[in-house]
Amino acid sequence: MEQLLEILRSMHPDVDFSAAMDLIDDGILDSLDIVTLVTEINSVFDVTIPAEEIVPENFNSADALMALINKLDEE
Amino acid sequence: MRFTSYEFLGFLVLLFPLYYLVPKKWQWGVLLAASYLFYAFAGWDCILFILLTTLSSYGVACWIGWRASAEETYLACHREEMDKERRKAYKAKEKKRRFHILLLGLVFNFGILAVLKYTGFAMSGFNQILNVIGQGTLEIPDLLLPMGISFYTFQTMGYLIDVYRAKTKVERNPARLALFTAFFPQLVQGPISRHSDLAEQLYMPHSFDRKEFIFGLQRILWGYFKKLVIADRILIAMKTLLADPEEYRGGYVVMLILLYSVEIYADFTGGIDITIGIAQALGMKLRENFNRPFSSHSTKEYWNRWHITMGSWFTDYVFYPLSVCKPMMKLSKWSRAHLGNSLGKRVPVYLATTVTWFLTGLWHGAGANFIVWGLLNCLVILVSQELEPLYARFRRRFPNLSSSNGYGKFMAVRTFLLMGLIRSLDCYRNVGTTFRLWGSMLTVWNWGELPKGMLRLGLGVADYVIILGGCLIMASVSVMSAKRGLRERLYQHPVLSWVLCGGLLIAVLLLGAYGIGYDASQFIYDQF
Amino acid sequence: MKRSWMAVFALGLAVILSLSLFGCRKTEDNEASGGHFSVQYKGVTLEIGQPAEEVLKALSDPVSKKEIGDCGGLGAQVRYDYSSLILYVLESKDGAVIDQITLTDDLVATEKGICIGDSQDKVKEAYGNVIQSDGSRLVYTSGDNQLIFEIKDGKVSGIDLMQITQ
Amino acid sequence: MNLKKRILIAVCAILVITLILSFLQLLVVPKYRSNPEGAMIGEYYDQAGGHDVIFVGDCEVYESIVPATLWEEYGISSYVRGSAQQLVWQSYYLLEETFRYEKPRAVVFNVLALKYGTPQSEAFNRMTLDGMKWSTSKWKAIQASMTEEEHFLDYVFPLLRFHSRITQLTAEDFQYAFDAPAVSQSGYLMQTNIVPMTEAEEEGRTLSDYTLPESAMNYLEQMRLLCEKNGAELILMKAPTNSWAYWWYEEWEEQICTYAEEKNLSYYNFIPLCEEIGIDWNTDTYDAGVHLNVYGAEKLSRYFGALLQSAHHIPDRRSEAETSARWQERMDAYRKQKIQLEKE
Repeated sequence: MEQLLEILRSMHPDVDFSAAMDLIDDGILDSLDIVTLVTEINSVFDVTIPAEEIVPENFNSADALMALINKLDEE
Repeated sequence: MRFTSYEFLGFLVLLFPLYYLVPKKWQWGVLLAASYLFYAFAGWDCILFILLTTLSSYGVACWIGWRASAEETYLACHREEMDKERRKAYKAKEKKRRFHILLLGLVFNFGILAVLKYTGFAMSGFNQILNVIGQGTLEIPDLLLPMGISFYTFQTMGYLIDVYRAKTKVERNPARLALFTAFFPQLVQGPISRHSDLAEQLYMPHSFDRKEFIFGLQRILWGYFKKLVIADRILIAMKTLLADPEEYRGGYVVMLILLYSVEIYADFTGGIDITIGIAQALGMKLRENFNRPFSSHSTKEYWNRWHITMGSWFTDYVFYPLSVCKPMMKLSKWSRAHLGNSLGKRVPVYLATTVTWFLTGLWHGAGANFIVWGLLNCLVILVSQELEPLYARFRRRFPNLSSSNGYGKFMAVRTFLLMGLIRSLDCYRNVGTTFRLWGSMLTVWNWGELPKGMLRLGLGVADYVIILGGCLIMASVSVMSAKRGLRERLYQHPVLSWVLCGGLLIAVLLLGAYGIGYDASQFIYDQF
Repeated sequence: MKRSWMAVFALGLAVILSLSLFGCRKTEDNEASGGHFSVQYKGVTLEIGQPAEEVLKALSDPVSKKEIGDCGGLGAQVRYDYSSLILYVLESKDGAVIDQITLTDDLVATEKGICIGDSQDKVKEAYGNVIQSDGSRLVYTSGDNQLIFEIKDGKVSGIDLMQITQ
Repeated sequence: MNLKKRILIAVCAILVITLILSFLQLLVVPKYRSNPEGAMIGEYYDQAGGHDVIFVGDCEVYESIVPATLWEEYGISSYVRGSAQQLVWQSYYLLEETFRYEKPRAVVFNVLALKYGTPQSEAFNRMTLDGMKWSTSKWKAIQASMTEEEHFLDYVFPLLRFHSRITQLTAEDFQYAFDAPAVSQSGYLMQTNIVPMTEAEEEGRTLSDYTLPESAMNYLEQMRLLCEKNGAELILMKAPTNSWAYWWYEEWEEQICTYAEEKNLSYYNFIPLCEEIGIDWNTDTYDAGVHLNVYGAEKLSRYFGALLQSAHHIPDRRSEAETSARWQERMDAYRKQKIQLEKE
């Protein structure tokens, strides 16, 4: 989880990701950030997030992201 | 049949009562018939292509749906003897096969679009190469371009991809899918709806709701006001300016940029208001295609507020798949290894953005200027992405200035002008001329003769006053409706709403640029 | 794996090719064989439907000019007599357009070099087999223009270039 | 805010909006003061009835026939329903409408309009048709005259056509919005100035086709049958003009003569009769030979009146009190306008 927060912070240092609950809906993360995030996660956590998983529900908070990563990991 | 023709108004006047009188279960049938009648006005032979697209996507969607259910039943009944590994391999194989079926549908339909819309462009490009090596030229066939082909093709392909991603259920009834593809209000210029949003609404019976119906009519009237009174009036001056770009240089180019920004806003949002208004009068909710675009502070934000459904289509179906597909993953690993982490991280994103914007430009029109328009937008977005840390430091150093209202206004004006500049590529349709004229804005200084010159473009002082008044009305409506729906508030005061609507109706009939004096032009986006 | 990729693309290409061949072309308007008719006079090419302003400026001033307004005062027919041709111009609120050209002597020729006095056969040889020949005239059409040769005992006695009126 | 109140407000609002729109329509519709040719058709209705001869046709008719002279010299009560470039089907439908108001003994039609077989110009259509009162005849006339760019709705609601004039309104538009004085004398448009015809006559230009359009001749035939049905005698005439722009070709003359003989109608071509009528192209034309001015028109009317009385037995009604009282007014108006115009 810590690694994920660290990646997020490197993109937007002034945002408190641990608490934020709607990163997409509030427009904090836009399409460019999402893609950078996905490529980072794929390389760091060695999973491949398919395009259909890139939906607001999965990216709105760090926890949701972590849940997605774990799901992809043990599938 | 254009939105601004008597035939279309007659068509609506007949459709609405019929739609609400016919038994509920036949309502969607009436819509389907109306949509194909509307389409037939554009030409019988175009119907062939929209049918081709509808049937092909119906077939492909059913095939994918059938494969998916076959996979589930197979997995269900062989659950015990298949361990995790074999089940994973089987699922991957099935997904690959479904992907091929999807690819078949995409290639076929995008093939139609490419052949009908871009052969001319491709061949003229090819001819240029031939001329260079002196081999003479190919004869370019003048192919028929069915109305709204770009819009309905994208909408059905979105449906196919959603079916492949199991985001929406497969439509078993071809007639229902035909209605989804050819729903007449959005045929002309979108919005590009998603099957999961629109499908249910289309087939659900709708009982007459007086409030929704009145809101719909009000929005249609508002669309016609923007379109006929403002957009088509400006078009008169623009036609003169564009007829002879060499003569109207310097200050005129600036005027053209300003006029075109207002004209395209009024024309496009007007058309979309008519579309959404018709849908609302029929009891349906279409996605908003604009969200006060001229108040955006950056180009990125602008493209989240202008032609939203197109932007989200390209993001969901081109940008994301492109940036997470296997070759891109390999590329990002390679670039991370060789170019170091910070640069390597950017390569896949920038490549995906550039390709997406190239396709967006190409989608807008078969012309080099559209592609350059797309790439310029991409360049601005990527540059501002790069400058992000610089902006962050600036905001930290001057916190009160950067959060002040004035700075916000400055950024909005800057984005408005920048977008206007790039958008003028649409007008001049030739990249060379456009760049030359951009240059002339700085070199040629003819602001002195501008006041007289502008009156020679076919518009009198009264016309410019009407345009200015129109802009003020549009701005104030946009500000008022930002907080809470304007029509909602007006509904409480029927007298006031009748006065305003009556005023709008009189303004449209009296000041509209329509009829024999003017030839009310097509929507700018109409030639898609 | 390879085979299915190839199948998909082959089918796609076949579809595109068939489409482009079948590609429903717009119905080409059947351009008549004759090119556009025109007359060369004092270095200026005169054509029907051409805006009259520049042409009148380019030609030196005419021998005579007669203008007749129409009843409602909405437009006018103007007749410019030059040394070897007459130019009829139609003026209306959206500008002045050349409506008809009548050649009056053999100093001016059509774009295929036919002048007054040439033989009937020379006309047929230049403009191809006769499309319309009613008695003493040879009439050729191209687009919405018409070229009429009056024939008197085997020789061209008058040449007229005009729009086909319904 | 109950429903009944909302509906009441809605009805009132719609009423007010319609009132405003109809007032705006009256405002923007052209008043045709500077070019009176557009205002003449509408003036017939308040003088309708009691005419023995009705003239229909284009500018040649309303510039060469003076009903006042016909009355003064022969007691013939007549009216000219002419308008600018009136096409033959428009004349037919005008006649159809006129027969509903009165039954004249004779109808005179000027044959020049037979050269047009298809709709010509939107502006002339409006000048002829907007003045007509709404009837099936007007509806059919519009259908027959519309060019491609025109819409039937633009005739039903002239505001849709003339709305762009809102930015060019003049005092005239406000002054004559509700009613306007007549511009013509029983359909005759008086022209007093003199512009002599200078050079020798030139021939008209060569035509691609000298046969009169079939559609036009069909309407002429229908006009003949219509007159027969209504007990009126159709007389054909060709007003005297002497200009290359409105040249009367011999081929056309032959076709009209053969048609007239076939249907035994009387046809008077006044061009060769100019000397006999006494028309002098130096004093009797206001535009160098294209149309007659008032002096020429009076001469022609005097000549034609004699013909109408002798050959077509049009009665002399000067003895009838009621008709002559009506005509007395018209004669005063005619003389007053003539004096006034000659002063200008």
